[in-house]
Amino acid sequence: MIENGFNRRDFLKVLGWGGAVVALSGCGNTSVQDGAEIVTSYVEPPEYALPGIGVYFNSTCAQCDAGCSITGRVREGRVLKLEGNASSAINRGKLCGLGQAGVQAHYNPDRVREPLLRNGDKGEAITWDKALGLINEKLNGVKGDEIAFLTGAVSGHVKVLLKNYLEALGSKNHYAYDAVAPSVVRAANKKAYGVEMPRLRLDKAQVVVSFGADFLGAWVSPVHFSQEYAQFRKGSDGARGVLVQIESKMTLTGANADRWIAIRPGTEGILALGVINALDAAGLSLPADVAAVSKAYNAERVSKDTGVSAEQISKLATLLKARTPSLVIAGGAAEGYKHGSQNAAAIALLNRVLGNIGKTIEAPANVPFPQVAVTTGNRSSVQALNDSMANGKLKVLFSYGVNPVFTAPAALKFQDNLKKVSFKVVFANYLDETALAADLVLPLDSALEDWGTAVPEYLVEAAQLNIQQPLMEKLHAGTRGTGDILLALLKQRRANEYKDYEDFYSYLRSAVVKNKSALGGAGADDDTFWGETLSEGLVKLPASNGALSAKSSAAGLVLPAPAEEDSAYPLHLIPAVTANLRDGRHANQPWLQESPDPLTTIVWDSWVELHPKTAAKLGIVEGDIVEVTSRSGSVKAQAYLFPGIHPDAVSIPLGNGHTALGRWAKGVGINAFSLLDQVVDKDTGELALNETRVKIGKTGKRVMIVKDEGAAGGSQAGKKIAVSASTDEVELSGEV
Amino acid sequence: MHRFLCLSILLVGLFANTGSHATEVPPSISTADDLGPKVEQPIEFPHDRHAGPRNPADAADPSVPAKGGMEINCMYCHTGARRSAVAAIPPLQKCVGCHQTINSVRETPRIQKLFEYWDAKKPVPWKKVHDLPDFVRFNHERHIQRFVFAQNKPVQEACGYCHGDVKTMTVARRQKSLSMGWCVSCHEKDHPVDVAATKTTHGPNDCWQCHK
Amino acid sequence: MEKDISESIAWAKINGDVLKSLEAPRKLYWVILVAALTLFGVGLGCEVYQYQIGMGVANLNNPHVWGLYIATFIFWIGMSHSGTLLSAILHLMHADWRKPIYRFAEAMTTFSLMTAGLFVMVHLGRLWQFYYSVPYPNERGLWPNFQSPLLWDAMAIFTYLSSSVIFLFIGMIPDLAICRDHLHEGWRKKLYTILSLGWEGTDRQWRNFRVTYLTVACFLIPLAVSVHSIVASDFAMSQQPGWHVTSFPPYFVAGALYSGCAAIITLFIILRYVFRFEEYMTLPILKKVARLTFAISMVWTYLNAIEFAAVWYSHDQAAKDVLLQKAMGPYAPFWWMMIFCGSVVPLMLAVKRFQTNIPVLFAVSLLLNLGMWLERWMIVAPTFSHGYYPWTWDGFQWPSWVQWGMVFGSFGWFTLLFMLFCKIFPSVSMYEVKEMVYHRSLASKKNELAEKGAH
Amino acid sequence: MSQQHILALFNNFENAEAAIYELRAADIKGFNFDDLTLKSPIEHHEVEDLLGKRSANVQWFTLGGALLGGLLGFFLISGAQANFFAQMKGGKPIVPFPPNFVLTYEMFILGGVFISVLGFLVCAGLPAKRSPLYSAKVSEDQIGILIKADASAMAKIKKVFTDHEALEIQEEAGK
Amino acid sequence: MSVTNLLENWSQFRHGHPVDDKPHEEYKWAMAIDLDACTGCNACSVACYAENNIPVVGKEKFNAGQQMHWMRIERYWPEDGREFADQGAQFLPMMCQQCEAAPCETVCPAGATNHTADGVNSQIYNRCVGSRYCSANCPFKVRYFNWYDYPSTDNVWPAEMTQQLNPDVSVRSKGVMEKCTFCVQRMTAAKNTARNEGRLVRDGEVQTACQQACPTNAISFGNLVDPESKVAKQWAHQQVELSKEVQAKDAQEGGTDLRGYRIMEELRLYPSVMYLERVRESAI
Repeated sequence: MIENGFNRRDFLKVLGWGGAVVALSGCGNTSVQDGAEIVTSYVEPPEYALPGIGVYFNSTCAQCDAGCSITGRVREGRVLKLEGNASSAINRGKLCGLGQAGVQAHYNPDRVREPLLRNGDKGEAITWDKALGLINEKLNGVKGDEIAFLTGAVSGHVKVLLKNYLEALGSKNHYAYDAVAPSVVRAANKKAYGVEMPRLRLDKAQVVVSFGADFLGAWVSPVHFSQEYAQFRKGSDGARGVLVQIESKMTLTGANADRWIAIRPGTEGILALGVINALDAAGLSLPADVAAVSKAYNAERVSKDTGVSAEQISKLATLLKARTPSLVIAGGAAEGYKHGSQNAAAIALLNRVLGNIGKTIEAPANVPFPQVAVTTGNRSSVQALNDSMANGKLKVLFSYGVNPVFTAPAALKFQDNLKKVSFKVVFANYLDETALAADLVLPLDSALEDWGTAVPEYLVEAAQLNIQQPLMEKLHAGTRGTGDILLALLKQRRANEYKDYEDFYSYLRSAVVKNKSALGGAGADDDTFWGETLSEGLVKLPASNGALSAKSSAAGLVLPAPAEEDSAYPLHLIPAVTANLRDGRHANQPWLQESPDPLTTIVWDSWVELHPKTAAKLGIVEGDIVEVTSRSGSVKAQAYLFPGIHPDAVSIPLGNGHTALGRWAKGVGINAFSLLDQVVDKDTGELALNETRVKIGKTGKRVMIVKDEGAAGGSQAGKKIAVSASTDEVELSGEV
Repeated sequence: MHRFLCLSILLVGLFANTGSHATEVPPSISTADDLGPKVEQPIEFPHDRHAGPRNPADAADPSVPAKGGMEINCMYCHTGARRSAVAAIPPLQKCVGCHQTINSVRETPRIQKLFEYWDAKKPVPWKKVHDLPDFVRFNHERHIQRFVFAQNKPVQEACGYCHGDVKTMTVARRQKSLSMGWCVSCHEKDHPVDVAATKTTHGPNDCWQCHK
Repeated sequence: MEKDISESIAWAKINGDVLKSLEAPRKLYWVILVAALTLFGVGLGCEVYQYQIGMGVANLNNPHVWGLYIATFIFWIGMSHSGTLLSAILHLMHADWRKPIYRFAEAMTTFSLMTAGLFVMVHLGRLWQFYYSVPYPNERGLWPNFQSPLLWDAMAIFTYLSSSVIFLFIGMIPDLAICRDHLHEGWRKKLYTILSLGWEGTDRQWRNFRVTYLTVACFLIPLAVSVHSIVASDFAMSQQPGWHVTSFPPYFVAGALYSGCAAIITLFIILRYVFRFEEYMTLPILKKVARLTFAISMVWTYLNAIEFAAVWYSHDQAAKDVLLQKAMGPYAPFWWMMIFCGSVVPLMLAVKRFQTNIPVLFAVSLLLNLGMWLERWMIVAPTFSHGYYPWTWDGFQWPSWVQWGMVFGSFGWFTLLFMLFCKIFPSVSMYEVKEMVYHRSLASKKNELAEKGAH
Repeated sequence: MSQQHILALFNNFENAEAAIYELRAADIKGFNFDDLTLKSPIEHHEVEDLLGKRSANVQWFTLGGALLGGLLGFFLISGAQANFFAQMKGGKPIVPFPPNFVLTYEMFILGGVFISVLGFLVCAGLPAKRSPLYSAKVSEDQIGILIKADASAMAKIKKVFTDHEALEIQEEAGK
Repeated sequence: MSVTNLLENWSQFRHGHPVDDKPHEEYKWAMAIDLDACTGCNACSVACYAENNIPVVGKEKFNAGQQMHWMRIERYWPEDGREFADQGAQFLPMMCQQCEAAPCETVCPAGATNHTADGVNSQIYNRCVGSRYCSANCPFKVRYFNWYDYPSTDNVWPAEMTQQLNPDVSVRSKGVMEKCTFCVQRMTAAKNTARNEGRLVRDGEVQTACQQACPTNAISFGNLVDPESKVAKQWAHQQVELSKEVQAKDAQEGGTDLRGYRIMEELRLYPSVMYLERVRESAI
């Protein structure tokens, strides 16, 4: 009889359908051919699979931690394109370029295909059995606190397994590392609002003042914020929202602001207090504790400290007073200093003063299952890990989803300390810098082949459990899912507990189905519920919104005076997090490399952004190869003159400068992490990303910068191409 | 002078002819005999046995198999034809679905081969017989919807416009040229929009309909 | 004034002298031939490379989609107007001093058209599909786009080339008969026998010959004008700034005649030396050509000025920008060089002393050719680099060695064809030189008689 | 009576001219003046007066060819534009006049030139076989007169030639 | 006979576009891009790469100006001589404007680029001979030429990557011109479904890849003939008309409160893409 066995992966089988597959160079052959191509048909087809017709599967984007839901277009068993899943409140059917490049992470020719064991300088391919056995062997006799697991932000059932595994090993050393996370802001938010990441209602705000939060580009949940931004701009009945961005280096969000204010690096908090002072002057009544702090920040002083004109400050205060509700956001640029926590606290005060808390700053949804909620990454964890490695306390280190050898600041000497760990296991998609330093590399399934769940940190409306499911058959037989590996490792320790689960899929299915009543599937048949969950791609968790505690207090808020001139290293380095490359893990996806940086339009390289004034002073012109030297290191890169940066600052984008990772990443650009000094935020101990001072010297070489922008350099040459109007020239109400 | 006149008349004729005929489109392409090359298939699938007429006596054509065909509708196996751009080769499951119950031919070499593939769960590597260049977008669904469903043409006739008389073949062979001019020669003609209609339209003449 | 040609040359000597050019040129001939062959080889190699790898190796890009190929194409088309000028226009005007030199000018026409045609091919991204743009009844039922100026171009060039070849051939029939009658046995004799079509110089043949030659000449003049104005239409019919100019057609035609004349001077001097044609290609004739060139250079200068002025006083800001960019942008050195070569250098020709000074004329003619080539480049490139859309503006796009290789290769190809032609076919029209000598001696006899009568 | 050919070569055109005048005037029996062919290395306009009106019809070919070429061009192009794949381009009509006129013009010239040349070949009787008597001298510097006449007239004709200092006289062997 | 055909349908063959007396019949695809919503994030551009099999050329060829992005995001700076770009940048997504009177169409010698009945400028790759005249004549320079044989170029599509290619779109070989098609493969699929159901394509049923990706919904796309479609409403509200070359916004001195315009209308190309001006707050 025909088998009715339900093995989902069979359906995902790649189908060789001659005519439907694109033969390369399709335009060459003009004649009809007979018998040249082979048609492979299904052995057993699923009901819905018809050659020539696209099928859509829902899953979750793994390119960043925002947790957008995706829909993969699958034809003949191949995933062709990722689109947004409309049923997710986070991205509502939209997807950014980074997310769409997920297919390139999946089809990437540089993926690791089998477990590799270090043999001298080379990796030797071994079997999974051997690899897992080796781990078991190496762990024998090692004490729990000599073992550490380094991950990025982690959530869902992989997190559960991870936690259980560490528990089984008797280790408490889980380090969640994220090189560019807004960890100081989280801590400040926790203080000010009682939650790490409140829900920011851009759509409700009339004015948004962002202190360096690049929420349209790379901050927290850009796709979601972009959608809210669109609503905010449209406003209701033509009351268009106003965006003011205050930062030292223009981000994508800054480029879209109605007013972009260049501020002396590190003085964001001072300006926030200055605005409060101006609001006071404009007649807004302030709480006593706030007034006590802000009264010292009169316009004159603030203007002198921040470089923002008094007129600008008063205009901003007037605007904030006139249009409510407003929303003030503290972002990456404000938090990246020694006094980052204070900056963020001062900025949070603005929200309190303006009465935004509860209006545009809402409590996020609670995740009813804390064991799957996200463990966010931060930078202090890698410092802690580094310390324990340096002390020689660690024997075995697992690393998954992060690349600290590339992203840790040079001053940590992470790579050297890593050598002190006797056995390093890296779960890897690519042979990145960290994988190359490993003793054992475990090749992972791509995000489009793997099972999993995820709970995003930034939640909208309700909490949701995102389902990650394979969109197609595995490309390489030798890779395994993260969950599968963890499960196999757990079975080594707690065989009994996990013996019922053949693989991670069965574990996941039973874990979700077991809780179906709590997940809104009460009364449904297991298979139906599971099938619906998979087809939806996410489960909405029962809502229970927490409350905000507006306990931000101005007491104890001390902002240091602007940093002294440093004659040896006169410039502030602002490492820029770009929407495409983030911390560099996606550098081997060619669409992202070739997609021009929105602001400079540079492709396939790193660059040093300089204000034309600074450049003139140093005698630098565009394309000069300059040497940027900090106390911790130096790099050489092309200079780009940029009107969106404070003259005291230089900026280098992060993400490029890989020495490994793959054919499209290796040797492209320079690594700005290697310049960073080890300076931390006083309150949180987080690395202060913007606190590095540098000096710039010419090398005498010059190159043509490879960029999309032509010789006109972003000028419209008097033509009406991209037209701007001011709000009093247009009538927006009634627009479709 | 006589020579001159003759020549002039000849020339006028030549030019008039060229002028009016040159823009006339395509030279007719012979159809029935225009057989494509024979394609070696992993299994010599007998289309005549499956799709041919049931009673051999009904068919004047001696090529009809002695045992008679089974008159299986083309779209029983090529299920994609009415729903998708590609007609699709039936999955192995479909072959086996019937043949598992047909014991009379179970031991013939072809069926044995079929079951070898089935047991190995391997797809049969069929060779494409009607292979258009990759820049051509041919949509089976559109043509079947138009001719079979809207115009009520018999399925074998409608399929036969392009695939020839498949029911008389064992291993399918290409009968029509499938060249652009051949496609155009049909698209140029006016076809009734449905079985009852007097309204006619010709096929689309927009390049993008067929080229991608 | 010196005579254009000595009236006392015996007809038999004319035959002898010209036929000698088919047998024993100076050594320089072989040097030129080998050099041409080498250059052509280089060009061919570049084309093969480009064909294999793709047009990208030419360092073309968006927006610089055309580069030197089209510029050089126009140059060669322009060059082709020399033959028509000398043989058709001057023929109609009964300027009989053209007779010793029109044959090689016509050959220039033919060969430069063949060279120009190559550039159309070389510049195609899919050379192997060129037949898609040729109108012929085909199985697909498709026709090329007759609205495209490129198609007009193709049509015009085809007409011009075939007409020129016919014109050259028809005019050569009596000479071919001479060759047939006076050359040793061999393949060439067979060739001449076939090509001369059995010409015997009968009255009937001459009568029809004259009518036909005149008719074709009449057709060639409007044809030549249409060819280069259609080439101008490639640009003028587009709407790019700097191209969309009404004065382009006459400007192109003037430029064509100009570069044609300049090239005639160059080749005149070379042929005169290489084939020992001093008695036929005389200095007085050269002087006339030089003066003609000077006149046309002034026409060209005028049209250039008109074009700039028209742009300057128009409301088309984009066109003005392109003009400014030409004069001040990255292309400025080439643009000013063009002005210098095209408008200043020819002033030398106004000096009587230089009109017969062969080294000076040779140098001047080379500079004029360079100027005219630059002119074409300066039409093509600056508009691409500074079109309507500022985002795609780019500075200077230096053509890669592949482009240069093919440009030089084209000179090799032309010279190769031309030199082979001169070696195989009589490059001085024997029968017409005889006519010239005959008519001039008749006239001088008449003059003598008249003078005697007057005494 | 049997026809024979005779060819005389002259050093210069004056002699040949005089010979022809005499032949014309002599009215020799068995010799039709239209059977006289003058061969010369260059074209002599004077022969018109000499030989009387002999027709040249090339211009008719030219006219016909040009008209046919033009018509063919216009209809070919318009017909092609209006074929099954009629596609609008650039907002212009499918059959736009200006470009079609340009091409019609080119075809007009092409037709004119080609057919003229054809006409030339037809009218001049080319390609032709060599005439029975031919001397390579004609293509060098001598003028030839070829006459086809009755054998009976030969003597008289010959006499005329020798009277006018013919350099050489060739006769076809009698049949 | 074609001459009879020519004479019989003479008036039809003599019609130009765009004209009011012969409007589009069923479909006229058009777009509206709100520059105030566009943040310049490049999601549309990447979506276009994914949907349309666009090769990634690499640094060297990008430097040579041989990039292939059908949709490019342009970034302009205000030119008022300020020290900082304190009104931000101005982003403009630029792709083929699908002009009604497209200058590229008339000049193609092979007739490889035509105007479809749906009002889109088609590009037939396999008919293209590569004369590049269309690109030379395009004022927007949005046509991209295959300077190399990208499918066989190193690291453009290694074997694994070829599996991502969209089978509905040809992979272009060297020597072919290409450009934005308004995702014709999606339009064709939607029209196919609609015809099966005996109706016209509904608004929103067909999305272009860029529109689908755009996080701020800055791009809308649809059928201008259908007055109920979003894009038709937007055009109508902005009083932008397909066959006019001066729109309401620019028709009067000082302009109106509208913000719909098309780029370089003075060239009379009648583009199918309407842009809505970016807006900047005057109070700050």
